[in-house]
Amino acid sequence: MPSKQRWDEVGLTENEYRMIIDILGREPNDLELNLYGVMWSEHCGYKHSRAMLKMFPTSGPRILQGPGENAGIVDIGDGLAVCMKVESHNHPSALEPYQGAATGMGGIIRDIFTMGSRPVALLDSLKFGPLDNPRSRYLMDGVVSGIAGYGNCIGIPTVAGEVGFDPCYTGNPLVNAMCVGLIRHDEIQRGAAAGVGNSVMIVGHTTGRDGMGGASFASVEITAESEERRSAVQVGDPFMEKLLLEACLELFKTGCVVGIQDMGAAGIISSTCETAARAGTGIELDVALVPKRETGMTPTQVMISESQERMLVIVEKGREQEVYDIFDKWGLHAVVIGHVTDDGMLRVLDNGIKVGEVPAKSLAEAPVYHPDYAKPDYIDELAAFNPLTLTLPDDMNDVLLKLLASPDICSKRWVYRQYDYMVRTDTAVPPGSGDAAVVRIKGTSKAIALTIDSNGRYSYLDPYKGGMIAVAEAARNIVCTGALPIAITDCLNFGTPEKPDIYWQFRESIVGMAEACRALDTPVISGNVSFYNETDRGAIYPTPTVGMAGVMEDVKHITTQAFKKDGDAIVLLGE
Amino acid sequence: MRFGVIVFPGSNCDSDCYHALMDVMGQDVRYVWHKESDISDVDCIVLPGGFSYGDYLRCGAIARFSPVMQSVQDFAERGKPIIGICNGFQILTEAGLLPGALIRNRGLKFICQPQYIRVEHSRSMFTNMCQDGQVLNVPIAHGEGNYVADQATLEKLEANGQVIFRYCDVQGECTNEANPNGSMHNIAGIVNEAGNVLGMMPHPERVCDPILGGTDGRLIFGSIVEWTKRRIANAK
Amino acid sequence: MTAKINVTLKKSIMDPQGTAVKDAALSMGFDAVDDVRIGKHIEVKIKDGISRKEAEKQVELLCQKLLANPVMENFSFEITED
Amino acid sequence: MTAKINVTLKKSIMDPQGTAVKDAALSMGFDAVDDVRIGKHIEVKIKDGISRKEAEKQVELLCQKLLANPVMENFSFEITED
Ligand SMILES: Nc1ncnc2c1ncn2[C@@H]1O[C@H](COP(=O)(O)OP(=O)(O)O)[C@@H](O)[C@H]1O
Repeated sequence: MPSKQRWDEVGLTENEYRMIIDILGREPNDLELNLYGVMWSEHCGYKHSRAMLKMFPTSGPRILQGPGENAGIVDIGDGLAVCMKVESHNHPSALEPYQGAATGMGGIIRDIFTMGSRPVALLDSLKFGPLDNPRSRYLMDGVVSGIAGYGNCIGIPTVAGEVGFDPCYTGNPLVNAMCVGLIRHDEIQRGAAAGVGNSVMIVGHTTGRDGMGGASFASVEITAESEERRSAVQVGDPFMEKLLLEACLELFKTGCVVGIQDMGAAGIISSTCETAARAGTGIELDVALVPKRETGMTPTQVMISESQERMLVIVEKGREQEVYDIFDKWGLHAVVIGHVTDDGMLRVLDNGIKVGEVPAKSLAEAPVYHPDYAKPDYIDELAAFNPLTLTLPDDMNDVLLKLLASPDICSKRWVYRQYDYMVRTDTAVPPGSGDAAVVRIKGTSKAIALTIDSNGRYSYLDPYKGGMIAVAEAARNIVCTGALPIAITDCLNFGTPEKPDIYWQFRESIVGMAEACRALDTPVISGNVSFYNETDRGAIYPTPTVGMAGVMEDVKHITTQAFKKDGDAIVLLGE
Repeated sequence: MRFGVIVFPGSNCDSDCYHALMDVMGQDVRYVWHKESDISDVDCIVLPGGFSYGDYLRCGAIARFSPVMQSVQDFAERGKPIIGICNGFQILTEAGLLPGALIRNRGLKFICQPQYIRVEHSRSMFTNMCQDGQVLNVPIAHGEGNYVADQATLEKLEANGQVIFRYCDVQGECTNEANPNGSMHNIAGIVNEAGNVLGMMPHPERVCDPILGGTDGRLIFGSIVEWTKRRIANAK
Repeated sequence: MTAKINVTLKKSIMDPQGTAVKDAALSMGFDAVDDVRIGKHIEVKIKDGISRKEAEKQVELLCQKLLANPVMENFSFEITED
Repeated sequence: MTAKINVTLKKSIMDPQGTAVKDAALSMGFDAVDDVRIGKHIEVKIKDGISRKEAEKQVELLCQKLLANPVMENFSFEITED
């Protein structure tokens, strides 16, 4: 066996390395090993969560696309559907809050228009440490500006969100972004590389060394120069993405697109192997054909670069000119880098010379783990606490004022005023006016209601009930606007899954959320898992975030929060 | 009459203007791609809001070199109405069609909110349906709407009645507190000397459809329609 | 060759960003700071084969037309071999 | 004294602003332009009575802590009498 470092350097285990040898029938070369390192990372491979995510209800009469694609799609009648997904950008935002949050928005927006859908709304769920800490203030200021900078520029309104504070998020803020799109049933695009011989194209931005962080970078040849050039920070370019969005939506109308996938984490490698795996095909591509913005990039660097604002498009053979024409109109690159094959292999060439070849499916299907779990001790300790032992404060007025002044409860106008929540002129219920935002659909009487909710503290005390509460709160918010809840998307923010305590929180949360989703008939149509949210002070509270959509048949049913008239009765509903 | 809404790369209120004019106001509208040069078929040009060319370097700095801007210049010289909204206002100042410049909001943050503005006079082709001093509610959404100009320019603007809209409170008082971005003289919108080119930071297209909470924007677009009708009638 | 261009706000134009940075610096204890003004530093790489004279001419014009807004900004530049 | 500080993006960091300006310059016919990168030029006026050494120390620290983000930017400065 080779020296231990080989698998370590790309973040894999010895056992995983053996699995690769079994798959290939030989030792992987450096490029191939890097591809596995990236694709079998937790971030891309969902190694520790895939088994548990099966617990979620994901189908129903309204569900047109469940988890597994770039985003989920739910029917809202009359041939229309809502496309949505939520994604985390916690770690990049901890490093560089403005760009971290901005590129998070960019990624989630691409997921939505990749499906053929026009993005119509953004939502954000943010958690920071207490604001008396200057670093927390810096992070919050940067994150909010970054979301504003990207969303406002691209022209998608940020219509709702939440902000919460707790010491557990100090140093590890949560930045969860949700994007919602509208689509007609007959316009849905999928990420599959079908049709042997069809062209594989890369469109949008050039490819650079940016964003090559994490496990895989370690094995890329590091020199003094690459050290200076290397950077885990990606810079968002909302202007480029706006052009890419318009060009892609125009391209879909031509009918020449067979499949499309956005390049998020792990860029070319993930988009090629996933599209091939979905279609049961292979892809052969030449890294020399990829437009680059830096010289001297190695094939491995080209394959795993996370440069933003790029897309992989599979185009019907012979219709490439239609792509060139549309992308040229918008001033964007479009280049053929390879073609679809029938042998199931992902073959990487460099100027025609083969530099790597692995089964596409084996990259896309990382090993599945069932980590150990155990109920943490703190749960029973906290549950044993008797709130009746607390003495009541004397001055309740004082308590009320304190509550109203707390950052968790006070008005969030400082945040949402920085977001253009009105652009597109569909925001019928803006932030600050309702429990959920309401976005009308022009040309119809319909509207959709949108909300995003989480409560880490409840989940910490009881992850099972906390998961249920997150779904139930979202549903109440939707109902209060006059809409019917129809589906959720979720972002599961947790600590390190290899720790039994954390995995127990994760399991319990999912079971609770799944039960609530069944009870409320709101299946899970997409989502994201963010593990390793820990600092040297420990893990964050388990924080499942729920994004929910509801449908309203007639905008005249819109209900807002404010009291309307003198003399109106006030009724308390529920137990 | 027909409106032409220019689409620059990065415009994002183009479809909002189109919708407000076409579906709410019942006007004829077409999009004008930034590379077009023949705009002789339209009676009023709208430069919509957004982030043309990402607003990189300075807001509107790159868009002003778009091919269509030469035709817009000619259009202005012929006295036809041009309305630049938000980014459109920034482009018009960069192009020299309006004096002054728009810099970062004094609070440094992007601001999106409902906003009261006072109509300074109703003699303009953009305000003939309003009353002198009328308070309108027209929302703003910008990061760089802080109007600056040198003293001589400001004096000229004031003396000629070129200031059309000012930020104000609900009573119409143009106080410092009612000024969202630090604009000199609370300026929210100005016209050129000839009076046919308007630049304004607030977004009238966002308050045409009542479901969005107001209809004051109709007064501004309606004024242009009214003025154009009269001009066509006079020509006959 | 590279043209190193500085674009600065005219004195008469207020600089809200500079003021904010000054206030932050003072509150962090940087007591040497009297005032802060923020402008742009633009580096334009010149194509090989262009003469210095031609480069100077183009950069001057580029600054006038695009890189600085004469209503509110001044510019200066130097061209360095690199 | 005045500290003239340039904050530039590290080489590997993409500069969408610079790219947009480069494209605009080329389409306007400035054929000498090969590449454009945009950073910040910050002028910090130093209070009277502060020694050059103290000024240097504070400006260096100010750059590190406030003016440049070390994960994506570099800085350089010079202090001039004015
Ligand atoms: N990060 C954010 N982004 C956008 N809107 C936000 C954000 N945080 C809060 N809001 C908006 O502010 C209003 C109040 O939020 P919140 O205090 O969470 O209300 P509630 O407790 O009633 O759910 C809501 O309309 C919400 O959408």
